Amino acid sequence: MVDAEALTAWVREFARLVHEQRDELTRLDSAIGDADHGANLDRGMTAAVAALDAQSAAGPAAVLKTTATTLIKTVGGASGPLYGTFFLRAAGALDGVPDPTDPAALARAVRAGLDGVVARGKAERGDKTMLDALGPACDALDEALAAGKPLDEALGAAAQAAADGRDATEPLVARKGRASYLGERSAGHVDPGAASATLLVQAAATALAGRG
Amino acid sequence: MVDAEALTAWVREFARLVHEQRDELTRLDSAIGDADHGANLDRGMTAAVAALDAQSAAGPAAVLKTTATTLIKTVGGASGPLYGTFFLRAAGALDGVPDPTDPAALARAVRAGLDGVVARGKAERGDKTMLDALGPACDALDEALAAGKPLDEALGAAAQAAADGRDATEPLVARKGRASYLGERSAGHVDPGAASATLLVQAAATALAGRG
Amino acid sequence: MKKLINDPADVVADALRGMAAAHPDLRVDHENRVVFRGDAPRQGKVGLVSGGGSGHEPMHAGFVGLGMLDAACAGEVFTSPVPDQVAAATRGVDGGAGVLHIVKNYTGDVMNFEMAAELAAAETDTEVVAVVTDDDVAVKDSLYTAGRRGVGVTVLVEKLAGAAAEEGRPLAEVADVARRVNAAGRSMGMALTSCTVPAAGRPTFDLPDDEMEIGIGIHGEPGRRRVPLAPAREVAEMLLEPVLSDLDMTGGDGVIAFVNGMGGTPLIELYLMYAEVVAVLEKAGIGVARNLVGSYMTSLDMAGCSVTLLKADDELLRLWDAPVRTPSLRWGV
Amino acid sequence: MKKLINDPADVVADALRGMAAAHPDLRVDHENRVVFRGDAPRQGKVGLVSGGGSGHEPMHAGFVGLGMLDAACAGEVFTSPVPDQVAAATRGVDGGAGVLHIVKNYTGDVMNFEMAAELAAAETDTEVVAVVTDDDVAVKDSLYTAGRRGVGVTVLVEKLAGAAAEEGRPLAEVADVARRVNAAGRSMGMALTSCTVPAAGRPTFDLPDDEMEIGIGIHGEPGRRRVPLAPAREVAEMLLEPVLSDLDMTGGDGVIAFVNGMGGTPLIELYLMYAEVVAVLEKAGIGVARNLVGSYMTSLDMAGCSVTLLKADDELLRLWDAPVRTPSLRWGV
Ligand SMILES: Nc1ncnc2c1ncn2[C@@H]1O[C@H](COP(=O)(O)OP(=O)(O)O)[C@@H](O)[C@H]1O
Ligand SMILES: Nc1ncnc2c1ncn2[C@@H]1O[C@H](COP(=O)(O)OP(=O)(O)O)[C@@H](O)[C@H]1O
Ligand SMILES: [Mg+2]
Ligand SMILES: [Mg+2]
Ligand SMILES: [Mg+2]
Ligand SMILES: [Mg+2]
Repeated sequence: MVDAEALTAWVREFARLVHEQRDELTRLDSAIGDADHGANLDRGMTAAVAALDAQSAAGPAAVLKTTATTLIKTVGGASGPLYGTFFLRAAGALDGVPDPTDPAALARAVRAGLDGVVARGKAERGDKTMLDALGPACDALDEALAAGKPLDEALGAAAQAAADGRDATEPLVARKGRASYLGERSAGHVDPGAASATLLVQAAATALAGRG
Repeated sequence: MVDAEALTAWVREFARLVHEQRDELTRLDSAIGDADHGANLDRGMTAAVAALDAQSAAGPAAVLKTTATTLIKTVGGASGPLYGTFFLRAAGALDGVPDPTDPAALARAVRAGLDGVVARGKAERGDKTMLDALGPACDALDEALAAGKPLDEALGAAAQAAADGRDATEPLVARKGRASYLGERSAGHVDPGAASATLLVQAAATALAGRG
Repeated sequence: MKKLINDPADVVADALRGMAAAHPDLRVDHENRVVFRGDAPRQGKVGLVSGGGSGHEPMHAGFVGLGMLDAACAGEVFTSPVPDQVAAATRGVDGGAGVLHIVKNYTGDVMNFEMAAELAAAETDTEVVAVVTDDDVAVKDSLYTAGRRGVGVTVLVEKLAGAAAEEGRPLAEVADVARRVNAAGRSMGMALTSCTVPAAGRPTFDLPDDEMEIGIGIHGEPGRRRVPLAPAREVAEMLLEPVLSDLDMTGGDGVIAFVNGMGGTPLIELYLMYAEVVAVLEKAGIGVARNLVGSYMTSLDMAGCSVTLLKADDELLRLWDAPVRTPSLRWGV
Repeated sequence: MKKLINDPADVVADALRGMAAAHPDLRVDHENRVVFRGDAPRQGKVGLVSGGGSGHEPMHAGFVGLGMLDAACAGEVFTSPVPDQVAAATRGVDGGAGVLHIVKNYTGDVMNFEMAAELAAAETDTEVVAVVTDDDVAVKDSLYTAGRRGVGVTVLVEKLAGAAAEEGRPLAEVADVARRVNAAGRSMGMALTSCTVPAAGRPTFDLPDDEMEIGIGIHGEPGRRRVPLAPAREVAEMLLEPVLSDLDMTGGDGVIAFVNGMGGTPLIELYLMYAEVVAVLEKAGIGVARNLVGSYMTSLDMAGCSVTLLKADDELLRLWDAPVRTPSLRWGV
């Protein structure tokens, strides 16, 4: 069941991965950005976990909303509003849904999050941003669920799609975010946001495994 | 004959040696000072040679006086006034002397220069300054001449005494000049001014050789 | 990493304590990391709020005071402030005449200020106008990209719009001055060394001893190209050529020329660069009406400089000369 | 060596061209390398002359103007000016009320200023009084050595004696203020990195990545001891301990606290250091009456800082608050 507890586990696992990969994210951001992506997300996700710990039991939407507002309050930079918006829209999509534990509801929530990132950041896929990991992941999730695959498998496919999308950012010339300032010199480096977004999807695959 | 031409040759040879040893003097000054002794003296001696070139034939005192005023005008720092005073006092000692080409007159001039450095800088031998090379050099010169040695030999002894004095500054703890700020840490390094003063005496030995 | 800091995580909070101690005429909200004019909000005066990532000091907090900003929000190092900070600043400077947000064009800054304005609109009826600065000619401007970065001109916008607000002019006019200054200003920067972000602990990029980066921003981003070290007079040409070919600066009342140090470059080199900048401008037939030489918008400990030119007119010169009393820019009072 | 310069031999001349271009209200004698107040000499006012090696900018030329210096002589980098320069400055500021030489205690500076005073005495009947600053507690004071170095307190002497001269007070009194300030001020500095003298082309000393020098001067001289890198709060203690144990700063009207950057350290770190300095002073029961935080007396591109404390009294605080209008220190006008 993708309930509040499962979503909390997802957020926790994302926080754990971000903390573990903090230096690697910053290293990626050093090459084509300003060397803060790891510190930014780690600060935000640590705060999000603390906020969830402090909060009394609440529904699935509330878990994601708390995560969203905490990220917006603590991250800053580009990734703060973007990840914040992702979780906020995802929470909105779960709010008042009859059965939020339905995998399709999760897929709709994630898709709403993705649309929120697009609306907030005005980037497109191929611009060398987190969208290049998140977008393919959402597509893969939808497809797998539509094909009747169990949630486990669908999330696995999504994680793979995210990782592929992340890797595919390497040759791209950035058009959005800080990396765009480098022009041609941005090619040859993986986008840090695509790397962190991949962790987000991988966290879902790990934390929600067996909860379908 | 230690005439104007010979003294000009001395100044030129000193300038040549300073230029050649410029980096070494600065290296010594980096260890216990402010890394400018080579640049300072090279600037001053280059200007002194240019001033002598520009000046019409003049007496021995005038050669040293031009050198002095040029050094005072162009060097700055501690070494400018000190070397300037050295040459100024030496010029004064030659001024009006019946036979400035007499080696004893040269020795008196150099001694007057030394006294000028002491008066201006208020240092003593053993303070780890140029005096530690200049002082022994003057003594050696006097002694050799008193013992009836020819000028060549006397200047050779003076150059050796200067070099010995320079080397003897290495273990000393500086009490005057910039190196004194280092306290105990000044020990273990040769004093840059003692090194340049040794060049001054060596230049005399080379340039005045055979002029006794 | 060699820095005068305690824990890298505390750099911003610790520095704000120092600012508060050094400038008793400012009010520092440590929780929200906002530096206010001591007398904010001024009734009837348009409030000016700026802010951004820390690491650019004195920008922005050093420009809070009479004739310039009413509040500055300090984000984490190189990370734009969060909406709550900007909202707190906006509330705190609202004297009934509306609030101008001066935002440097970075995705993060723009989004966080936008979200703050949305918050402010939802909570109060404060009128907020945002002006985004984007003067860095090192970045190609295009509809399809994040656009140009906001750099040196931001300091000039804060000074000139601040003077307009101090005169009691309405929000629309103050915003107009800000937009006009941004439109008439162009910048270009270079780095001799990378900066080191405290939390990262090592230089953002490696730069060999005999090379420099041309077209860097103020966040340690590498520049557009790497070239061999060159004398200051050639550096001045490399910086001014793209500026002057982007915007015709001849004619009119001359320019305000701003030579800015990146944090690790001492003033002697900035004056030397200014001499070379003036030489290039003279050759191009451009007169300098006013100038500013110093480290006003830094990139932590990066060695390097940027040059900003602002095409001036009578009004802008009058606003430039108007009194300003802030920790880092002060004259006329 | 990474610097914004042309030929290393031209650094001082080139930078002076930049100063002249940036500050039309100053008069720069390029031949003698003296920067004058535009309105020097002021009849009936004591003239203040300082100077020293270049590489410490903004000191001294950045302090020329109303309420501070009348002229500053720029020597070669780290090399005191020559007597001719000081004599030219002395002549140029002589308004009939005598001239005060403010000299930092370095063998070279003292001798060259002395020789200039001898020249001035021989040529004119200008009365010249020299005050030598020697506030650096890193150096043991002794009759048998060159004595303490003049460092941070020099900036305060120039400000406070400058204010006294601006009030029209006679030479003896102005000199007295200068001596009193020097006697009541103490400094201590540290370096995270060495500087690089342009003509030398490489760092004056090597300092491993995990060490710092405590007790450095302002000419890239190594310090008294080398210690492992430490957090800012410990650095503040290391700098203040010898200052406070040399001179009791408690009681009275508190201190003027001056945290100075060495050239390569950005303002954010200086504010952070200032917070730590204030914390140490609070513990010691010492109040801060006024403060100055910034890079005012640099050592080329050295990273590091110094702390100067001046035991204040009513009169000194009044002189501190008096108007000053120079390129780098400006308030009250
Ligand atoms: N307009 C945008 N839309 C989507 N993602 C973006 C956009 N701009 C930046 N990003 C993502 O944000 C990441 C950088 O985040 P971070 O380093 O935390 O922020 P900042 O760039 O402000 O320092 C980029 O790698 C990119 O994936
Ligand atoms: N008081 C003094 N008497 C004699 N020699 C001195 C004195 N002070 C310094 N010196 C000499 O001057 C040398 C340094 O000269 P230089 O580097 O040109 O000047 P500065 O120390 O001003 O940079 C020292 O190595 C020392 O030999
Ligand atoms: Mg970043
Ligand atoms: Mg020296
Ligand atoms: Mg950032
Ligand atoms: Mg020197």
